[in-house]
Amino acid sequence: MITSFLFKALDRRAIWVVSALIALAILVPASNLMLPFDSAFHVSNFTISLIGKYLTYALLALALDLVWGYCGILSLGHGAFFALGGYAMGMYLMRQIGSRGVYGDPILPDFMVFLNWKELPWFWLGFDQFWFAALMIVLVPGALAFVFGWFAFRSRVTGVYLSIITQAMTYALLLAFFRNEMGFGGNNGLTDFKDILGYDIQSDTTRAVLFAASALALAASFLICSGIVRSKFGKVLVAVRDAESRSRFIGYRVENVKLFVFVVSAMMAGIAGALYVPQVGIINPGEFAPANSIEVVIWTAVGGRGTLIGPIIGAVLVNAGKSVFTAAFPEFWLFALGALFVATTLFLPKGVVGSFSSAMTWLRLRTGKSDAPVAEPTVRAAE
Amino acid sequence: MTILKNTARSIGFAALVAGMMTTTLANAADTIKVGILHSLSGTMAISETTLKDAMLMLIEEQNKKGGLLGQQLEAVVVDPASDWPLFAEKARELLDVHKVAAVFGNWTSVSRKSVLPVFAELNGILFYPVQYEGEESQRNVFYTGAAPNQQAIPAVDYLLANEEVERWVLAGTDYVYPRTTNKILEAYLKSKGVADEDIMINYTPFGHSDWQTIVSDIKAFGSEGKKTAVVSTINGDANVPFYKELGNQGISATDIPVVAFSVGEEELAGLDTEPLVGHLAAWNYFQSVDTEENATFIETWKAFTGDENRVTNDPMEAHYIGFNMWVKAVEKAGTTDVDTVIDEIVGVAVPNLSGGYSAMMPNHHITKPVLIGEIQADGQFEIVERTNGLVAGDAWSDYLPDSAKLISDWRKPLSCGNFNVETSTCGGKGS
Amino acid sequence: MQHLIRFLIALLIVPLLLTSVSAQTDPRSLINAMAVGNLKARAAQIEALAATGDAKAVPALQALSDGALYFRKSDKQVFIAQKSGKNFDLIDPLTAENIGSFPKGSVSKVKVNNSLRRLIRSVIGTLTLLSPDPQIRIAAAQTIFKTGDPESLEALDRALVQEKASNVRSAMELARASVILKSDSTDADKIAAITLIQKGDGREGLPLLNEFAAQSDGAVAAAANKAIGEIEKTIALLDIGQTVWYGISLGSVLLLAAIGLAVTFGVMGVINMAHGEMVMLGAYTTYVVQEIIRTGYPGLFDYSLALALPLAFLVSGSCGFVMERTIIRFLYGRPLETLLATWGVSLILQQTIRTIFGSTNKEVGNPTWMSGAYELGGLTLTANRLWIVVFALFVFAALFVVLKKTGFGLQMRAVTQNRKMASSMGIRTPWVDALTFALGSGIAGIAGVALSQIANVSPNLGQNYIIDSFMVVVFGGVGNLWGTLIGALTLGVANKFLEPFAGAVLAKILILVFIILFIQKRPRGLFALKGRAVEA
Amino acid sequence: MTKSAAGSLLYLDGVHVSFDGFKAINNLSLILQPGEMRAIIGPNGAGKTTMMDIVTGKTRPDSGDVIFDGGIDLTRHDETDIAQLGIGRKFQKPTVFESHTVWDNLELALNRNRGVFATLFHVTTQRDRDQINDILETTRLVARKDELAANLSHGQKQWLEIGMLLAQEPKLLLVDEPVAGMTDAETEETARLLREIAKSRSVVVVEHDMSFVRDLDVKVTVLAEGAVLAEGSLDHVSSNQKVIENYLGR
Repeated sequence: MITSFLFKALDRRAIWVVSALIALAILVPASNLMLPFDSAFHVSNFTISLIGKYLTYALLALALDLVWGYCGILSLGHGAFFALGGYAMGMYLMRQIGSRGVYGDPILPDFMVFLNWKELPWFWLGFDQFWFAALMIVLVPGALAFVFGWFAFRSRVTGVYLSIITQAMTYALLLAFFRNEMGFGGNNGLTDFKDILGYDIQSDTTRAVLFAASALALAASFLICSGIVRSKFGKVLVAVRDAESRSRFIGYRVENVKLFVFVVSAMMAGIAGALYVPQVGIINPGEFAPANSIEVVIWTAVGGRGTLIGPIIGAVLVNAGKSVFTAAFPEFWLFALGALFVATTLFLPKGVVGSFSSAMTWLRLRTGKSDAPVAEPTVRAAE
Repeated sequence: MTILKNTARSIGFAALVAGMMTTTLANAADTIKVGILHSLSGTMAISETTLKDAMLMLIEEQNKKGGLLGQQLEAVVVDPASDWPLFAEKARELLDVHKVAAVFGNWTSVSRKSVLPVFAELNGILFYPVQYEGEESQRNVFYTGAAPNQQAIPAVDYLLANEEVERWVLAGTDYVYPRTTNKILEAYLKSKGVADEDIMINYTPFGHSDWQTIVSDIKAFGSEGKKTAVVSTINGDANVPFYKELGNQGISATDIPVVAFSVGEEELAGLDTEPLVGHLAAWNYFQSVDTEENATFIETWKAFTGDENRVTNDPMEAHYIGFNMWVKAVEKAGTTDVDTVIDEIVGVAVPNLSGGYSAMMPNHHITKPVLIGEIQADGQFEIVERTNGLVAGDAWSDYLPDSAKLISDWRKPLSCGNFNVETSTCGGKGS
Repeated sequence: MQHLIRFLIALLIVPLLLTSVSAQTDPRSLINAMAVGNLKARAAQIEALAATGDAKAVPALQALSDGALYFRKSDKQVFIAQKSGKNFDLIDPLTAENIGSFPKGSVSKVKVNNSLRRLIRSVIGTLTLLSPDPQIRIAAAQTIFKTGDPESLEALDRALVQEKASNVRSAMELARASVILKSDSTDADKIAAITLIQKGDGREGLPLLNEFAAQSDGAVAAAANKAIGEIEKTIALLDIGQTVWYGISLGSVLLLAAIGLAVTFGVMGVINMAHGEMVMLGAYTTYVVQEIIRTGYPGLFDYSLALALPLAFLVSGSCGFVMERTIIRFLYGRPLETLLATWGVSLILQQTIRTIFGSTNKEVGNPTWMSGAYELGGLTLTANRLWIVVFALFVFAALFVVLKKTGFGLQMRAVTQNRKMASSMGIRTPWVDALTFALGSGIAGIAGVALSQIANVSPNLGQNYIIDSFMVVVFGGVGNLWGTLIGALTLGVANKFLEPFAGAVLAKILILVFIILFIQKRPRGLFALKGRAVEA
Repeated sequence: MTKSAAGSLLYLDGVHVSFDGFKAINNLSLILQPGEMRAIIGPNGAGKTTMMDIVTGKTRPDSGDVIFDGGIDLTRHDETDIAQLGIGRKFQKPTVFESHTVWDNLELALNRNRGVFATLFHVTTQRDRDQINDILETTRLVARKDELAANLSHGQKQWLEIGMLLAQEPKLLLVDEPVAGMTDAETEETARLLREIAKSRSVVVVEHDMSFVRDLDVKVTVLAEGAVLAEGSLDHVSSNQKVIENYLGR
């Protein structure tokens, strides 16, 4: 069963992407650690931390694409799952600080000490164990997605209504995490991490390992997504996306279909968040901001939704653009970014990848070599 | 094939990004680079853009004077876009790619927290110009804004002495600066004999815009016969609607004065201050300070921005002090080498704008006078009180039990930002 | 406090011995004395000046309180200064004679602070009980009501004898009652005073009665406690009314923010993320209009909003028009793509405004008729909130009429319901689309004019409202104008009732959770269409 | 539950539905026997589609009994349950999964375990392939099996949808205006197809096209204003005075 799942997952495209990612996971850290600093192929620490961050964004975009591109659920709250995963990781890293905090309290994180907390709140218990934190990284976003989705999909909240309540969800969480009473460090969030699994979080090796982990997590998730969309279940997803009520009349329990994919996607977003936090060194409620979630939608759309490689390319492209523009034209980069979004929607409605493969199909048709058609999503998809 | 090309393209792009960033290294030798890390877009642009301009002006002025160590200074401006993780990325870029000698930047505490590990790891220098909650002292950071003891406590003292205030409303935005400041103030007020029921603490979210309920609560709290004052740690954006509501509900400064720690000339520029005359603010600098240095500074600023109506404010002065301290320390050291500058800068004193000298203390905070000002109808402050002499910034508050036992001294041999005098250990280095 | 009492005693005696007053000291030299000395010395100077009992001293004291008292640096003479251009016109404080214009640098301000202002207020208060202006007399009475100084009893009695205006009388009687409570009058007098205070302004009287009840015993204390109970009951009732009002007021802000979106999103189905920026454009239009008026025609300031309204409608409307023609029209039938494109547009608009106007807050003033507050049976209705409620309802009504009663509204509804059919019936659908979008944007623009009165005018203005706006429209039911109205008011009132219990942050969280749960119950909002049409 | 439901395949009794005060279905009663094919006609707004919505669980009746297979109360089930119970539905406007191939459309419709994990780890068996090929034959879509459904002609989409119904192996088929927008040849072909299907299962056809109804040659129910106006053979009902007034006459 599982083998057939994997067999389907590994089609020609997936093999390419997964091997590219694995190559990235090996070569980049290797060049960073082993090549001399002045070598032309040396990847600097800065670049490795930058690309490492993009990879986690790419994983988040991939997670969103699974629900949006394939199942038509436009979640404007995926940042919430990302942030929850990040917080779970952040809590583990906070507990690892131990008595090395500025106040030297063996148990309580610094922010609790100076707000006069006397003991650790119950929900911080267990986070000193990595396995527990790792479990929470997937379980907490998954559970939130499950509860939220269970209600929403059952009540058949769809389209823009669903989008808006996912936005309300992340907004409510943003406000809640801002509150210092919540015990998550309020506005400043969790920071000042020292080490992860006993290794110094700032050392080059740890960074390289985290980079590799991000690339491999992305590869694994890509494989899982690929498996899902190639399976019969994947076809059901697209069916639900294109004609929800038809799928019901054929006998599919649409709410379960959506719930499953929503939960899987939320878990992937949580993993992305967990990998993101040790690489940027901070997690704070800003990650819950509705604008962040909208940005994820935009990466996905720019790359091309309904394809698995699209969101990855979109996330890297937009964020790299942001990195370059904010330094090169700090006063004007928003014009460039804004124009990019407008141009993408107007001229590349299927995103970079979608438009590229459309063009290829067109070329192929022109040259008369008709191939088996690929299940490209129609543009009217998600409403 | 599609995929192969796409993958190749994405890798190529990443390489391009990296490439663009490394090529800038080449011409680094001709000038000394100074990083400016202030948000130019997003929610904090409102406050931080001015600081970027102030830094550009200071650098330009320094270059007119012949630069530093015979080299010209070059400003490297980046936009972290009010996005906290992006601050970390940009800090890394400034230090790692542009190799700047020092960075001037940040406004919010969270953005500072986000860059701290980067400055520690890459051994850079950050000058942080904004009043903040204290409880921090890092080797690589110089805090030129006010610590709570340089702002909050003198302000409360003033109200106790001059306004005979008996009841206190501590209103703030719900984040770490107000929380900590209010904790400190609460402890301080209680030590002055203020009863529990005479302290009302209220927190609101960022950008809170509907103040009707809270202002009327304050009004009710203040109409119970005891002289009441509001200590406001309300953050930037929420202030305009707050003060508008105060004015409209007819709360005048003679009834319930509001003393604010985050409202300066810049914030008042967005307000009709007529109904607010008499409300107070505590800072280390006001534009209305009557000194020659300040007059020159204001003149230069207006000429630099080409805008007669641009105001100056406290964080700008903090950058002025910080920048001059750095320049002096570099001159003293004869190099921009980070470790040397960090060692040399302690003890450096430069003129501040309020007619005295500010000195860098071993805890990386500076000495400053504390001024209390009343809002005037023209959007400026009238200085009504000034501390005798200078107040040294205290990194660790004496009014919080866990922090009272910590001291900070970055001079050798202690070299510790949080030395516990009870256990004689330096925290953060393991026990 | 003690010197104040002594001084008040002097005040009471002084008018009786009017002839001997000027003998004490010359007011002019007392006024000039203020040119020197620090703030602490100034208190004594004010007292000395007031002790002359000369009503001529009032303008100088008032000017000091207003921060308009200056001294000439050359001879330390003190004058009232009026700004004229770059110079000051100096006016003699006693004779009101204009002695000419002097450059800024040659004069210096006499410093004043809050406690001095309070001192001046109380000094002027008793001095002006007999002022010809009834407003000033009321203010004087209110000051005495607050201080309740027993020594002012005689002055009050004397003023009451000749007072004709009933509102001034009642203020003075209240002040007298407060004084009696603090004096050693008979119990019967005190009980009468308690009743008077209870009937008068309850909230203001509460601290007085509380203090009194704590100090006294027997029948008076009982009467005071009873009165306190009554007042508290009234206040509790009033508080509910006040909360409802706050809720309506918040609701009307939400309504204003959302109503344009109810057209562009609700009617046309465009997920218009640039809606907030349309609001922002309206607010900036107001700013520009006010700037022009300030520099050119200061007399027109009170009309600035009226002038800004049509302009804001035009600016935002044409911006919307251009947006529709160049971007949105290619995206009909792809609602989620409009989210992307309009998000891009919103970034561009924000940065444009930031580039032109800078990123700092801009000052938009309240015209006089929008300042202050109205008292309505114990409720305080602040003027700007009141006008915004009225304005929001007006905009709603106007939009409603346009949509339901005009030919354009009919065409608009026809196009949104069935584009092909409408087009084949000869309606120029592209034109209608563009105008509808322009209408929605224009309405957002005039909302911006109103919101500029209560919020920050900065490039981020729009971002602060966009999420709330979407919540309101979705909660009310997309495509239903009534839903938007009821939705906005419901959310506003609910928020305000939650706030006292939960605090501002939790209240907002609870509201969001409520919306999420509500949508589960009614997946298409409050006012959803039923039946087969929905699925189409 | 009424006894008379026993033995029937579909049993509607006293069903009422109203939308915002508008009575879409008003005391509707209808009985369908196993294996029966029934045509339903009626003017616009007579409640034909609403009736189908009720049977398939899309609309919940305000009152009345809807009983399937002699004992299953359909008002307690949703669309998915009802579909799994064996009621298939074809919509007025052909709705197929446009971004899937014809083959995938049919595979999705196959009567197999439709659970999340069953589909996730599903492996297409020979039996699946045989069944799909059969249906492709029946619906004459063999040549286009790898084409995207979006690229089919209107008539082909209708057939594909009928094919998907077949793949569901339902006991009862509800077919809403199957020949709308079809050419005459296609219409005839469709009538043939439906008659063939009716051999093995019950079918309810809603149609406007009288000649098509005549082609089907089955018992006809006339609906008007949400209630049954007449029932019987086409000739019988078309001579009914009320029917002429309400429908045919206009």
